[in-house]
Amino acid sequence: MTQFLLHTVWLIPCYAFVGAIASGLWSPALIRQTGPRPAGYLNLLMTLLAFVHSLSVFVQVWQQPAEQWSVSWLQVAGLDLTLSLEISAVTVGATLLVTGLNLLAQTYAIGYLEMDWGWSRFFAMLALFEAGMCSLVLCNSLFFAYIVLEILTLGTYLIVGTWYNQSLVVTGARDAFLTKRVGDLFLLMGVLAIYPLAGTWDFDQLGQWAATAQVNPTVATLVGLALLAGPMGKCAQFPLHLWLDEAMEGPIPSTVLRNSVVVATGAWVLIKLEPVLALSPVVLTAMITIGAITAVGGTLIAIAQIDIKRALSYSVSTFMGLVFIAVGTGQTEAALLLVLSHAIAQALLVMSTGSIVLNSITQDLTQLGGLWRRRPISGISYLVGVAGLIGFPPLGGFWALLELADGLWATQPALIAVLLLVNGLTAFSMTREFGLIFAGSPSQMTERSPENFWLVTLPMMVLLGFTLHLPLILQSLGLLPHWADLNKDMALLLLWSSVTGIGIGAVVYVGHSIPKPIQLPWKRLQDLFAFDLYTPQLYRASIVGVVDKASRLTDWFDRQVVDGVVNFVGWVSLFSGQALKYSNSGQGQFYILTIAVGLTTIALSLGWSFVWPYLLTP
Amino acid sequence: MTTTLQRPTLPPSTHEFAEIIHRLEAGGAMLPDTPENLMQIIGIYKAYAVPMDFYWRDLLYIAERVFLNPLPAFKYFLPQSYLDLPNHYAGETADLRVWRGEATAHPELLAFIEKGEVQKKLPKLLHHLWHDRINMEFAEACARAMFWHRGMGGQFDPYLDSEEYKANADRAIRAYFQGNPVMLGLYRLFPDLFVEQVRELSYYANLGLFWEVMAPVFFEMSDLYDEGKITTVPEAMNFLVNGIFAIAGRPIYHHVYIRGECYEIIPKSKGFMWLYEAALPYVEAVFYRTSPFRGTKSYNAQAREVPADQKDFHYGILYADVFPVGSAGIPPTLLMQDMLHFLPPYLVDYYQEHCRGEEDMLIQLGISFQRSMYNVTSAVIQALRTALLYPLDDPNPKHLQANRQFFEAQLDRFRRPEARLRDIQDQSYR
Amino acid sequence: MILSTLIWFPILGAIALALVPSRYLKWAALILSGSILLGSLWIAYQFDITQPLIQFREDLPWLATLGLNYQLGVDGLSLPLIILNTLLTWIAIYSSPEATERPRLFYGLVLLISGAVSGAFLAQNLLLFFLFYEIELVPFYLLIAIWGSEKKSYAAMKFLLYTAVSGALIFVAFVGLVWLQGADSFAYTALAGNTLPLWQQLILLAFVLIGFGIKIPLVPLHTWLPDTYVAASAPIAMLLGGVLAKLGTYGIFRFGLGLFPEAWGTLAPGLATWATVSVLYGATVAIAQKDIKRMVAYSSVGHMGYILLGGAALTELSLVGAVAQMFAHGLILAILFHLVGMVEAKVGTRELDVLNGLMNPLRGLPLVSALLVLGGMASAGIPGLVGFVSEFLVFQGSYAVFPLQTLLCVVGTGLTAVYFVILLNRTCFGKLDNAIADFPKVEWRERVPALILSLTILFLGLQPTWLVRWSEASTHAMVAVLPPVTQVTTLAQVLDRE
Amino acid sequence: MSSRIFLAVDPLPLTDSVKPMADIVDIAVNAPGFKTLVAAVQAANLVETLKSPGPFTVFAPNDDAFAKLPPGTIQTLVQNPPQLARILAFHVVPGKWTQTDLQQVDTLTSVEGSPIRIDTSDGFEVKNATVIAADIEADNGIIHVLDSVILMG
Repeated sequence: MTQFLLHTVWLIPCYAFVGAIASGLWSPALIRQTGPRPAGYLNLLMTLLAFVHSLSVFVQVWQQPAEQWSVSWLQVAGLDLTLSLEISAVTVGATLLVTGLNLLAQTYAIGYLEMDWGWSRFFAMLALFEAGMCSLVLCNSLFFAYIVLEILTLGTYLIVGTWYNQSLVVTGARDAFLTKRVGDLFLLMGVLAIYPLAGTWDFDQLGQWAATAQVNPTVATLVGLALLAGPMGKCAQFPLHLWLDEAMEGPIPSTVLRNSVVVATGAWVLIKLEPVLALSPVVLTAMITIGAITAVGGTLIAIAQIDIKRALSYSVSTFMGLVFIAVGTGQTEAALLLVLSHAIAQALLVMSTGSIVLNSITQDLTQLGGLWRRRPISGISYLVGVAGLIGFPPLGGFWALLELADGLWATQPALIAVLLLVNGLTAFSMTREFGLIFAGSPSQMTERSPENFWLVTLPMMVLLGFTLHLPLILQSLGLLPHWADLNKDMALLLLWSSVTGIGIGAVVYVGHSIPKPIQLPWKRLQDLFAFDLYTPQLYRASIVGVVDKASRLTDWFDRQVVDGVVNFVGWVSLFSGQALKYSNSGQGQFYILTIAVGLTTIALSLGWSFVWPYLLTP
Repeated sequence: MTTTLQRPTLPPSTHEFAEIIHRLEAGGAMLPDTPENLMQIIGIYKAYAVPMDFYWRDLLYIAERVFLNPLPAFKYFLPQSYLDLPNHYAGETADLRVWRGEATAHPELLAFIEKGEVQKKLPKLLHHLWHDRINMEFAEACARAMFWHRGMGGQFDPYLDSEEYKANADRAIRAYFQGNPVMLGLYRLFPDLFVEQVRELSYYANLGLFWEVMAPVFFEMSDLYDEGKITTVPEAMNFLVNGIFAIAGRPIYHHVYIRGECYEIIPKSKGFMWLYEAALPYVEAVFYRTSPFRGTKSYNAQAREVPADQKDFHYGILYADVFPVGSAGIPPTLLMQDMLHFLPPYLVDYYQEHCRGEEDMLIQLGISFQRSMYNVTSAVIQALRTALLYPLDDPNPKHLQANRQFFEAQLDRFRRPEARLRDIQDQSYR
Repeated sequence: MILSTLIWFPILGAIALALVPSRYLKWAALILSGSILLGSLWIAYQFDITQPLIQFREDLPWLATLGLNYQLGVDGLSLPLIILNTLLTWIAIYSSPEATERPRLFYGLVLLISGAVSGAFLAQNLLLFFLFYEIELVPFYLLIAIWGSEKKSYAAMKFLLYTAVSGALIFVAFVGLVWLQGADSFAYTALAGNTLPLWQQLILLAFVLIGFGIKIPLVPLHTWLPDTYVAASAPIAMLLGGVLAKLGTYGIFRFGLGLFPEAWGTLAPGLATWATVSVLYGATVAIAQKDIKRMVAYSSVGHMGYILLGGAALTELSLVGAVAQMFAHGLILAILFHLVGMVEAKVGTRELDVLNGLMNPLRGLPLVSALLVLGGMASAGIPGLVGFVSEFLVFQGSYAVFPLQTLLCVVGTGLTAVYFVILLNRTCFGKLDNAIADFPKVEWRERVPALILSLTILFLGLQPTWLVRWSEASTHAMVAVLPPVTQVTTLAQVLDRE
Repeated sequence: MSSRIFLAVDPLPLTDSVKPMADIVDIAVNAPGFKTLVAAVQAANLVETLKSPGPFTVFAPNDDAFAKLPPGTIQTLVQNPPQLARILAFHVVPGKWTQTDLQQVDTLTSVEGSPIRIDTSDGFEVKNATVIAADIEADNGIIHVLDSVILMG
């Protein structure tokens, strides 16, 4: 039986896909008498099947060499598009993570959206995301990775647009779709350009080709930058980071998945493309600078946010920035570990803040407070989420950041400083959020706040347990460094930065000494971060403005000039027809005169070639 | 009760809703008195009362039996004992016989629970998984709204913070988790976690006892209408006013039955009354406030679409935009779906002829529900005027002036653009 | 003999419809066009995909003195277009509203057009092609002028003038070719064989390009398109965009590329740039439109550029992609016009500023907006749908030859996504304004064509072999016979030279 | 308007002489027109509290005041003594307030805790009820007779 499961590993995405199609049947437009909840239950069952299947395959695949499995999708005119799946410990492990988080997120969604009626569309999109992510993680070809990323871009548009009646959702969904679409366009250009150079799209063959290839440096840089733009859009890196902020308008269960795994799909493609990107040093430095800018910028913006979900979403950009730095410095192992620890911690953070938002209605941090005594479960899961995210031993985040820092230790001390700064700032911003939500005295919106019922709290507690046990799992899988070759002073530095971050945050926000809200001395700087570096105005001034003006100009040009010429021709013919009408004056002599003149001109023109030589001779 | 008023002694009101105020002063309702309106509101009362019969029984079941069960997976599977729980205001055993029907669950409700819309006798779990059931989530959401909003009058809410209440709750919690060291340990670590849950359950009991009264009142009005005894909207309203007064004194309590023993968390002896501790907070929390629909309002803090104060919340049924019902993120859809199963025949035919007939009946009945709730609010306003102010035909002009000021103060709450008071004045709003 | 039935069966049927009692009229027309559709599918079933040359050849002498013989034949290039023509004719007839006045004339004209277009695709004789090409002009003029919506007379007249000029230019090219070659008949195979000096080829090719350029349309010659598509009713717009536009692209490939290969090779870079301009122009103007039907019309201008780009690059892959794009664009435009027609019929307006929130499941048009999302995303090139497959083949094929133009066309797909998101955001998302929300119910009969088209789009998107297997052999042969285009080698060389 | 009607306390028209005056409950019991009030007080077993020294000011609604309430109100209250006691407690104010004392003040807090609005501008009104007989002395307080039952809020 287990052998059968190994060979049908391609079934994992299909479970979710079947769930997506089937849940369309419960759309309120089709069924009237009964409700849409079966769509949720069906998808939960399908995700459970997928999880069990990937778990059983993972057990077999661990410590085994990677297997290839391919089916040809399209052979035409010399182009051979084969869908090749790579079944290795890493890929099946990733499907395990995806299906596991989906299982918890869908249970959470059943509890969270109990008062919602649009279940069929929402769960269809959740299942589409799960199918997309599982197939992306399994597939070994850049072309099919691009296809999946593009479908997920459409998925983002539809899932953020779940509550389409609401104006901010409509603009948010549009911006999310277009920003990701811009990133995907550049990725498509990279996909087109790489094929004639490498002759293949499969990641492993690309790796081998990149090792030995001599490519024109400028071409390598351009192709590298194009391939980099895709993951930049997906991982919400600067300047394509605005969409993650606006995508927070979507329901929280979708945010659980988006902040943890959907954004990480971009990182996964980046990690797989690392050998190709390493071809050109320009691309590597670009990746590192973008990663660093986003990491530092993200945390600073997060500190200035008053919305509970947005303060969290910028930490996602930050950690994806760190992944960019890891891949930029060639440490794919550390990047994978960072993605894993970040996914679980972030999912736990979003779930805990989601359970707070569910029954205190407001998302404004300044209106929350004093929830620790009555919401200990959400409080503890938030704290464990923070510990799992930043470098706080013994949890997952610490080991990931340590391995990353270890790699940078010898070569790039500056990046270590960035890493520590980011770690400290994230610790500070997370503690700030904790203080504003749980510490202090209850305000009007939080005087009555019971812990939510089991469907919301249970997945959160399971994830809490999973975050705590992550180091044990990593230990059993042998992914943690042995005590001997542990970089002691790096570990201490990391611990120091976390502790100072938490300490300052606790003093300022958990303690009552300092009056809140904190006003930075430079008001404009605070506004700069509060309105996330005025990126919407930046977009409007740059790309969006250009496209809008260009379209208005060409439309005017099309309507006035091109159409104008045609209408002018029509008008001229009409006018000349009208003008001729005045020539018949009714007098006979006038007609004879015109005939005579006409005849003579025709005769002259016809006979001109004969008459001409005589006229010339004197 | 409403004697025809002799020549109005007061000058016409200058308020924006002047003619509605004059109608109220003449003993009418906020809803114009037309046969079509009457048919809609009575039909909706009947369709609303049948699921309500389930709501109050399940709310009491959760508050009294399920209590603090950490995994209440089957809290919507109402046991037979609660289906047969005699309603205090119907049947022979009633304290005050409001409805002439029997005290146990309504026959239509029992038929629906047994066969559901799929018309097959399946086990309850299959009906639940097929979502072919009463949407109990709506009732819980109403209870949570009453629990979350503060400063709505009555002594119930302050009592929940009193030491006596905490002591009662503590006794019940210890009894409930007797022999469960994990939970007791957690209780010792985080006492407020459990006490807050018990406070929420007290509001479940509060709403359950409130709806226990409203169901028979609506059933009786529907029977009277069928017998032709209620012919105008003011008559329907006055029946409600009398109902409100008749049951004003009904006690509001919270008893928990743990292993057969009854623990009185809120004893009847506290003297909490139905009118002050249940009816008025319910009207304020569910009719006026509730919370913004996620489907139409953005919760983004920077968008400032969620008001900063609870008293400014204006998202209850009197303000709700019913048109997007049926799409995502609109909580009233659950209630409208419940009422869809129990619409009286004359209302189904009425909806067949308008808008898209069968297809968008959910929205049409939603709007009729809004009209009926305006009628209930008129009844509450008239009842308060009777209790706290002066009769309509009071000779003393100062009294009439006080009445008018009260009416104007109540109608000031509908000046807001989202209020539907203007729309329900004419029949084309559907 | 089968090919002739494809032509004469609809034309005779059009006449026979006059006798059918009006109650069964629509059914008769449906059965007729349905049988033609089955006929074309049967041809496809018989078609030998390994055989690059003309199949099912028919050759009857007609007017030998004029050089006009009745020569028919089908190959990989024309087969998909034949199927597209018969499919869209059936769907146009099916989706025409019950209340069309003068139904006999309407169905007669539609069937006449279907026969004429099939004739044009099958003709192997230049004059025969021109004959059929001119036959479908007048019926279209009538269909637009009589059953069109506002400004229909202006649009019909404009369409007539433009197409007449296009016909004239093509005729000049054909006659010039025969006269220069001194051939005795207009038979395609004879003319394709020997070659003319380059400068003569260039002149004739110019005529062919401008002639068919008007029909496709390509940018400067396109201004008839928005007015005509907007004025035409939905079924007619479906035929105009889905079928008539393909006559233009087929003409360029068959008579431009086929007859003047060297000239085409020299002009290729210019053509590629013209294609890119057409793509970007169409997409940019579409963004600024306020009327959704005009937006879809301009999207058609944009998407035609990809076909020309595929033709200009002249690699085997890009040609297969171009033929696939013709078929895909036909399907996508058909479903978009059908849905826009439904929105206009139910909501009563096409203005973006008025339309809002049609996704409301009870009072809006939920299925129409769901399919609109599918159609819009197919047109924007989202994978899993047929639009992406053909566009990717064109891009991958032409990247090797014209890297810069191809990348600009990729930006074109981005702009397509922009204006389709604007369209979807306004019509489907947002809150339905109840004042205008009492639309009549959408019956299942009206949804069937959209469902058929969307299923085909999804199926071909997931299983693209069914789309490209027909034209593989013919395009391979077409490219093999041609001298390779003075290839602008890969991006590197381009960059080195700068 | 406030005609002072002497209550026929007992057949002997005794002025407030040395004979020990009756307490509030006895006055109510003997006076005609307070049957519902007395029954209510007994049902709510407030008799001892009202007999206690106090002193109390009682706003006593007479029988037709109770009759004015919609049907069933009294029945529900009588079935639930604590609720009835609360309504009655709303009619009792600690301390002895004669009509003249009440002129200086505009609200009092009742034993039940909610405020009672006093309006003596023209005539003597307590909340929305008018006092038809004021200053009926009792040894442990004073009684004012109301023409309708007053409710909290």
